[in-house]
Amino acid sequence: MSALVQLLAVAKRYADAPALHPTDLSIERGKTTVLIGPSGCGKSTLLRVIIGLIPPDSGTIDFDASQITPVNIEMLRRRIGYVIQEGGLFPHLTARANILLMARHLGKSDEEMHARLLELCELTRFPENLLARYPLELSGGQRQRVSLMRALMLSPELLLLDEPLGALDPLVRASLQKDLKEIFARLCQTALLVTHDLAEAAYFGDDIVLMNEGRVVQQGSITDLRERPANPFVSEFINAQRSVALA
Amino acid sequence: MSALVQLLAVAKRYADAPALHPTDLSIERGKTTVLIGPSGCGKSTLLRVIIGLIPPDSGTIDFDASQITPVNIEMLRRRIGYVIQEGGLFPHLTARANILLMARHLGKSDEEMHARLLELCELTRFPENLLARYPLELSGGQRQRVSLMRALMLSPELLLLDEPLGALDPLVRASLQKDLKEIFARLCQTALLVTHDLAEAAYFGDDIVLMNEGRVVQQGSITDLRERPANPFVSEFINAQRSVALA
Amino acid sequence: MKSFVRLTLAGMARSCVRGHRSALSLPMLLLFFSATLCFAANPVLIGSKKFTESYVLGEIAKRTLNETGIPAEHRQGMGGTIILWEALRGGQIDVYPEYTGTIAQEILKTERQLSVQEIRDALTKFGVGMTEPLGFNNTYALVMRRNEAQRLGIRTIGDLGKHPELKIGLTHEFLDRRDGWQPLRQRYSLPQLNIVGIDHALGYAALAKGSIDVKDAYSTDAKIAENDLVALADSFDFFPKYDAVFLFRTSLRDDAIGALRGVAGTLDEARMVRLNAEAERTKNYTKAANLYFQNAAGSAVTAGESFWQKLVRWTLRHLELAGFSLLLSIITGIPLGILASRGGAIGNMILGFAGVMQTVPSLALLALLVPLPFFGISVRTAITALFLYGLLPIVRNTASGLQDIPRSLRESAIALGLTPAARLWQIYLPMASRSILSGIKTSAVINVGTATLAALIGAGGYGEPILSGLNLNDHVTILEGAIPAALLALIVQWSFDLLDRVLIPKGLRL
Amino acid sequence: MKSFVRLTLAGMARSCVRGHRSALSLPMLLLFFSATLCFAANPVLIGSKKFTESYVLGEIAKRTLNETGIPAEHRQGMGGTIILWEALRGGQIDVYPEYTGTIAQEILKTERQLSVQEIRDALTKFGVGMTEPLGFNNTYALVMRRNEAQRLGIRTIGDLGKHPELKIGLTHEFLDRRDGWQPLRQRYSLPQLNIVGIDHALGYAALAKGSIDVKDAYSTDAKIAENDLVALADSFDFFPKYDAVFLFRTSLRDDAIGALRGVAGTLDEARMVRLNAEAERTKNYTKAANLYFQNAAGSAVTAGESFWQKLVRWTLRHLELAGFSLLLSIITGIPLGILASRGGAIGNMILGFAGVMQTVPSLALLALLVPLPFFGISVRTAITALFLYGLLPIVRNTASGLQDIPRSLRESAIALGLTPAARLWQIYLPMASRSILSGIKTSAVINVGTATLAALIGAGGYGEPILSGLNLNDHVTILEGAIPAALLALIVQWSFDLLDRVLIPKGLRL
Ligand SMILES: Nc1ncnc2c1ncn2[C@@H]1O[C@H](COP(=O)(O)OP(=O)(O)OP(=O)(O)O)[C@@H](O)[C@H]1O
Ligand SMILES: Nc1ncnc2c1ncn2[C@@H]1O[C@H](COP(=O)(O)OP(=O)(O)OP(=O)(O)O)[C@@H](O)[C@H]1O
Ligand SMILES: [Mg+2]
Ligand SMILES: [Mg+2]
Repeated sequence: MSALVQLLAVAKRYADAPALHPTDLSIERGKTTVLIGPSGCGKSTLLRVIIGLIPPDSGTIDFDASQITPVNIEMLRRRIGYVIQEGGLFPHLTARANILLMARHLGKSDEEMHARLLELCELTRFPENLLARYPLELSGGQRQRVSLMRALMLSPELLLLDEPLGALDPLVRASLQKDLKEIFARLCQTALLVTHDLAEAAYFGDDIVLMNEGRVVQQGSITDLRERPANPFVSEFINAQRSVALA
Repeated sequence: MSALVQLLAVAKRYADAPALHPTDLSIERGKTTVLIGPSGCGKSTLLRVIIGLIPPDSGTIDFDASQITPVNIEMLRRRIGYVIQEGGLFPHLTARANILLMARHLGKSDEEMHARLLELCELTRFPENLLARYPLELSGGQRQRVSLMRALMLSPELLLLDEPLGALDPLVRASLQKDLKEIFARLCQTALLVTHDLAEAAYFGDDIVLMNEGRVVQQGSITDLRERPANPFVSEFINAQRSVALA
Repeated sequence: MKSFVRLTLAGMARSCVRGHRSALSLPMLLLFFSATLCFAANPVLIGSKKFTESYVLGEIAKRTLNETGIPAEHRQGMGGTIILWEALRGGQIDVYPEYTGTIAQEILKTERQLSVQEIRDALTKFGVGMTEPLGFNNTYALVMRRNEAQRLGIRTIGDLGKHPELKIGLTHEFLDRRDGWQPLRQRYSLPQLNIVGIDHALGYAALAKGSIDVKDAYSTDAKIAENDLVALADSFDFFPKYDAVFLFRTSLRDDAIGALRGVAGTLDEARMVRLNAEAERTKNYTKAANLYFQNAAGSAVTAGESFWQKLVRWTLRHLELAGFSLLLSIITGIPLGILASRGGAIGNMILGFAGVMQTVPSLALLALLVPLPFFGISVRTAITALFLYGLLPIVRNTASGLQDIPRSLRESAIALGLTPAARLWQIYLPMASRSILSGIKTSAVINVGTATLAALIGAGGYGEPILSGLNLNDHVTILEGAIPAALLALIVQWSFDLLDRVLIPKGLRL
Repeated sequence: MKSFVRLTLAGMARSCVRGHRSALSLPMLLLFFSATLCFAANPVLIGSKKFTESYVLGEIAKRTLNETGIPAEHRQGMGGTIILWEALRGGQIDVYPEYTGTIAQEILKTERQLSVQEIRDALTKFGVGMTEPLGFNNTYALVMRRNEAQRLGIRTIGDLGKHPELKIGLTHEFLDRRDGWQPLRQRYSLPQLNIVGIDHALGYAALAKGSIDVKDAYSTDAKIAENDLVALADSFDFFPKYDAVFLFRTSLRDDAIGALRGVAGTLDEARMVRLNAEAERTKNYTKAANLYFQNAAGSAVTAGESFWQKLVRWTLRHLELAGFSLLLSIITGIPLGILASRGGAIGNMILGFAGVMQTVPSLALLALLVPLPFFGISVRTAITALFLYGLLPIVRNTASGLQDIPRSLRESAIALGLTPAARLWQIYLPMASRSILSGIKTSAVINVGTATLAALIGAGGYGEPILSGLNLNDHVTILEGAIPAALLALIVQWSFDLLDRVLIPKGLRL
C-alpha cells in the first residue's frame, strides 16, 4: 500500500522562529499515524500545513499521489476531516447544524444525514437531546465530541485529529477509543492523530511519530520507541507519563 | 482546620435541564480537592458558581466563613485564581500582559512582578522569549500554561483549575504535576482541580470528589473510591482509564 | 436658516405669479419639474403651474376625476408654461390647466388672436386635446376702488379718459409688454400722464391708501375681491382672451376626458376670484377646490384629501424613497464591504469612494446629479443620492464585522472544505451580522432624515409639507412633516431592533 | 439645485445692495451675522456689509493692519447696518466701514445733517471711535451718458431744468424716499414729467440703449465708470453726505487705530469707483483692495491673501469645526454606546435619541438651534449640530462592538477580579476597538461633509468659497471649496486607517 499523504522537505517558519524544519513524512493508507511531542514542537503546524491553512515555506505535499496546489486544495479538503485543537465550532449554529453543515452543502438527503448523525451520537456517547443546543450551551467535553462528529460526518478518506479526546472523561474516552479503533480497522481509515496521552498513542498507533522542536525525532511502533530510542530525549519523553498504578 | 469554601444545597438549572442538583461540598484549607466525573456532569458549572460567574438558583456559598454576595464577590475574586477551561486569554494582550494584567491593576512593583513571572515561567517550563507573543501566536499547550501562570500570578488563597493540564505533553505535564504538588504542600495552598486523568487525580488528591449528572456521587481518597465504591458507576469510572502498561 | 428657505421659496412663488404666463426660469425648471416617475403610474397625473389659481384648478381636476372613480394625483406647482407643456407632451403628466392666450402666444407662438377651435386644431398634431373654456377669462384688467368708480361713474377703460387727474400705478411688466400700457393708451386714447411704476403687491396697498387710483391686475386675482375693487370693462377687447381650459393627452382614457369636459363652462370669474381668495386665506388649495363642488352640487360630499390621507401619501412616498435607496445601499454596500474587508488598495479605494460620497453634503449630491442626462429632476435622482449617501456605514461595518471574526473559526470554515461562497453566506456573514445590521440601521436612519430633502426636487415625502410650510410660513404644516419624519426614524430604529432578533443568530446572542 | 442656491444668494445680495443703508432683514440677520467666535480672538476682527464697496473697504482695512504687523481677520458681508453696529458694540468685531449719513440717520436717529465732529462726539458714549472721512462721498446722484451730457452742456442737477424732454428713470426706492425725487424736484424746480419707475439694474441697460436719459445711482457705483456715465453735480447740497469712515471700538489697540486713521483722505470717488469696478469684474475683493495699495505705495508689495493663504485659513477652520465636533461626538458617543450595549429601555432610548438627531437633516438641525438663546448664529451652533449629527455611528458601533465580545473572554475578565472600570478600559474597549473606530471614521467623514453647511451661518470653512462661488456664479470658486473638502475626507479616511494600526491592538489583527 502506498502513502496517502507524502510530505517532502516541508518547512515553515513564523516571523521569529522556525516552527517546522524541513520534514519528510508519509501517512500510510489505512493506518493510524500518531503524532506526539512536547507542547509547541510543531504538531498542530504540521496538520495545518497538510490541510492548506498555512502555506509551507518550502517543500511539497502529495495527496493521493498528486501534489497539493492552491487550485485543488479546495476539493481535497472535502476528502479530509479535521478536528481543530480549539474546537472551532461555529457559535451561530446549533450542534446539529455544525455537524451537518458540509453534508447539507453537498446536498445529502435528509434520511442519510439523520441516520449518520444517530450513528455518530452513539459512537461518541453524545446525548441526542443536546443536538439542538448552541456551542455556548455545551460543556467542554460535549463540544469536543461535536467537533469530532463534524469531522467524521462525511466519512472522509483522511482524518486529521488534533487532540480530539483531550477534554473527555476516562469513561467516554475509553469507550470512544475502543470504538474508533474498531471503526478505523473495519473501514481501513487513514488517520493522523495528535495526542498527549502515550497510552492512547500506543493503543491507536500503528506508527508513532515523535517530534521535537520542529523535527521528527523518531518514527516507529511504541516498542521501537521504548526499546530502541533514537536519543535520550525519546526515552525521557516515553517514560514521563505517570501510570495510574499508584505507589 | 475549617473549610475555606463551604457550599450548602447549591443548585443550578439551565433552561431545559438541571446542571447541578442541590449539592453540599466543603473545600478544606490547605488541601487539594480534585473534581472528577463524566463530561457534562456539572464540574465546570460548579466552579463557575463558586467564582460567581453564574448565580446559583438556590443554596449559599461561604468563603472564609462569610457568605458570598454580589457585593463582596468582586473583592473575593482577587483571592481566587481561576483557570477557565477554554483558556480565556485576551487576544489583544501579549502573554506577558495577560499574566501581569491583574498585578498591574493592583499596582505591584515592576521588580516584584518580574521576579514572580520568571518563577512561573520556570515552573511551567514556558520559554521566556514567548512572553511577548499574542495568544494567537502560541500553540495550544503554550496557551494553557499562560492561563495557569495568570491564575497563579497573585498567589491566590484559592485556586480553581478547570483541566489546567489537558493540552500538555507528558513531559511538561509530569514535571509540572510534581512541582505544583510540592508548591501546594509548601504553601498550604487550597485548590480545587478538575481533571480527566485519574492518575493525576490520585497524585494530587487529598480528597477526590466524583460527580455524575449534577450530583456528588462519592467523596474520599482514591483508595476509598477504588476499594469502597458507593455504587457500580464509581468502579466503572475508576477502572476505565487504560494504563500505559501494554499487553 | 428657516427664514433662508422661506425667503427663497417665497421669492420663487412671487416671481412665478408675476410672470406666470411667460416665465421659463432655469431654477424652476431644475427645481419643480416634477418627477418622471419610474414606478407606479396608474393614476391620472395632473400638473399645475406655480401660482394659486393653477393649484386650485389642478385640485378641481383631481377631485372631478376622483368623483368619477378615476384615481388621480396632483403634482402641484411644477413650474411655468414650457415646463408643463413639455411634461404633458413627454407623458410625465396627463392633464394641466392652461389659458388660451398663453397657448397661442407661448406654445403656438403666434401674434394673432386664435379662436378656441383654431387652437384645438393646432394642438391635435401634438397629441394634445383641450376642453371648452371653463368659464372665466384670466386676462389683464385695470382695477379701481369700487366706491370711487361708482362716484365717478367709471365702468369701462374708456371712461378713464374723462378723468385725467386719476393716478395710475402700473407694474413694470405691464409698462413694458407689447400688449401693455402704451398700446392700451393709444387704443382708448387716454390722456393720462400721471403714471408711476409700482410693484404689484405694493400697488394694492397704494390703491387702498389712495396713493394711486387705478392699477393693472389679473382679472381673477383674489385681491380684487379682498380689497373691494372693481375691474373696468375692456369694451374694445383690447386684451387678448386668456380663457382657462384643461389640456390633456389625447391618449388619456375616455372617461377621464369626459369628466374633465364636464367642468367646462361651470366656473365664472366671480367664482374663480372667490376660490382664489379662499385658497390664499386658508393656505389650503384642496379646501378652495371643494368650494367649487359645494356650490355646484349643493353640498359638501367629501372634504377632499384629509390630513390623514395626505399623511398616508407622504408616508408611503417617504418609505418608498428611504426604503428603495436603503435596499440599493444594502445590496451594493455589503458586497463592497466584503471586498473592503480584504484590505489592500481595493479596500482603501472602496472606503475612500464611499467616504467621499458621504462628504458631499446631500444638497450638493443632488446638485451634482441633476445636470446629468439620466437623472435630472426625478425620483431616480433622489433615490440615487440617498443610496450613495447611505453606502458608507454599511460598507464600513460589513468590513469591520468580517475582520472581527476569530481566526480559529475562519480556519475551521476553510478546513471543512466549504466553497468560498458557502463560507461567506453560511459562516462569515451570519457571524458579522450584528455589525452589518448596526451599519444598516445607521444607514436607514440617515436615509429617513435625508429623504426630507428630496422634496426639493419634487420627489415628495415628508419634505413636502415641510417645504410647503416654510413657503406659506405656516408652522403647523412644517410640523406635519417634521414630526412624522422623527417618528418614522424611531419606528425604523425599533423595527430594526426587532429584526435583530430574527437576523442575528440566537447562538450569538447568548 | 445649484441654481436654487445661487438664486437665493444672488437675490439676497441684490436686496442688500439696493437697501444697503437701511436694511435690517431677518434672514440676513440669521444668515450672515458672523460668528461670536468662542475660540481664538487675538487678531483684529473687521466686519463688512453685504455689498461690494463694503467688502473692498474691509479688505483695505485688513491689509492696512497687516502691513503694520497687526494680525487682522475680515468677516465679509455680515449683514446690514444694524447688525454690524450691534456686532461692533457687542465686541464681536472691532472695526467696520460705515457712512456718515447712515450713522446720523440709522444709528443716531436724527433728521439733521451732523458734522463729522458732532457724530464723533455722539459715538464716544457707545465706546466707538471714528476715523476722518476716507475721502469719498457715496451718496445718491443723478447720472447721464457722458457724451449726451457734454452735448447738452449739462453739468449740475439744476441744468436738467433746461431740458424737460429728457426721460428720467428712477428706482422705486428713490421715488419713495423722503430725501428722494419729489423734494429734489422741488429743490431744483425741475419741470420733468417724463418719469418712469425702473429697476436699478435694468435702468443701466435702459440708459445705455437710450430708452432713458437720466437715472439715480450711488455716486461710487462701479457701473458709472463701466458705462461711461457722468454724475451731475449736486450744487445745492440737496443729498446728505455719505462720507465713508471706519468705525472702531475705542478699546482697540492704539497702533491699529493709528493705522486705520492713516487711510483717511486717501480714497477719492474716482478711485473708489475703480476699485468697485475691479471687484465686480474680477470677483475678487482682495485684488481690488490691492489696487489701492499699488497706487498709494507706487508698487505692489504683497498680493494680499493669496489662494494658498485662504486655503490654509479654510482648512484650519474646517478642521476646527469637524475636529471639535468629532471630539465631542467621541467623548459622549462612546459612553452612550457603552450604556446602550447593556440593552434594555435605556439602551433603546439612547439609540432612539441619536437616531432622531441623525434624522433631522443638517439644515433643519441648524434651523432648530439658531433660535435658542445659547446658540444663535455662532460657531457653537455649527459645532453642536455637527456633534449631534456625528453621534449615531459612534454610539451604535460602540454598542455592537461590545456585544460582539465572546462570552468566555467576558467571563475571564470578571473572574480575574478586575473592577468594572478596569474591565471596560483594559479588556472590553480594546477588544471592541475595531468596531468603535469604524464608527468614528464614519462619523468623521460625515462631519467633514456636513461642515460645509456651517458656512451658511458664517462659521467659515470650505463652505465659504462654495457659497461665495454660488453667489458670484463662479465655478472656479466653488471648486476651490469642493475639491479640498473631498480631499480632506479622503485624508481623514486614510489617516484614520493609519490610526487603526496604532489603536487596534496588534493581537486582534493577526
Ligand atoms: N448555557 C447553558 N445552557 C444550557 N445548558 C448548559 C449551559 N452551559 C452548560 N450547560 C449544560 O450543563 C451541563 C453541565 O455542564 P458543565 O460545563 O458544568 O460540564 P462539565 O462537567 O464541565 O463537562 P466537561 O468535562 O465536558 O467540561 C452540561 O450538560 C451542559 O450541556
Ligand atoms: N502565528 C504564529 N506566529 C508565531 N509563532 C507561532 C504562530 N503559531 C504557532 N507559533 C509557534 O510555533 C510553534 C509550533 O506551534 P504548534 O501549534 O504547531 O505546536 P504544537 O506542537 O501543536 O503544540 P501543542 O501541543 O501545545 O498544541 C510554537 O512554538 C508556537 O509558539
Ligand atoms: Mg497543537
Ligand atoms: Mg467543563
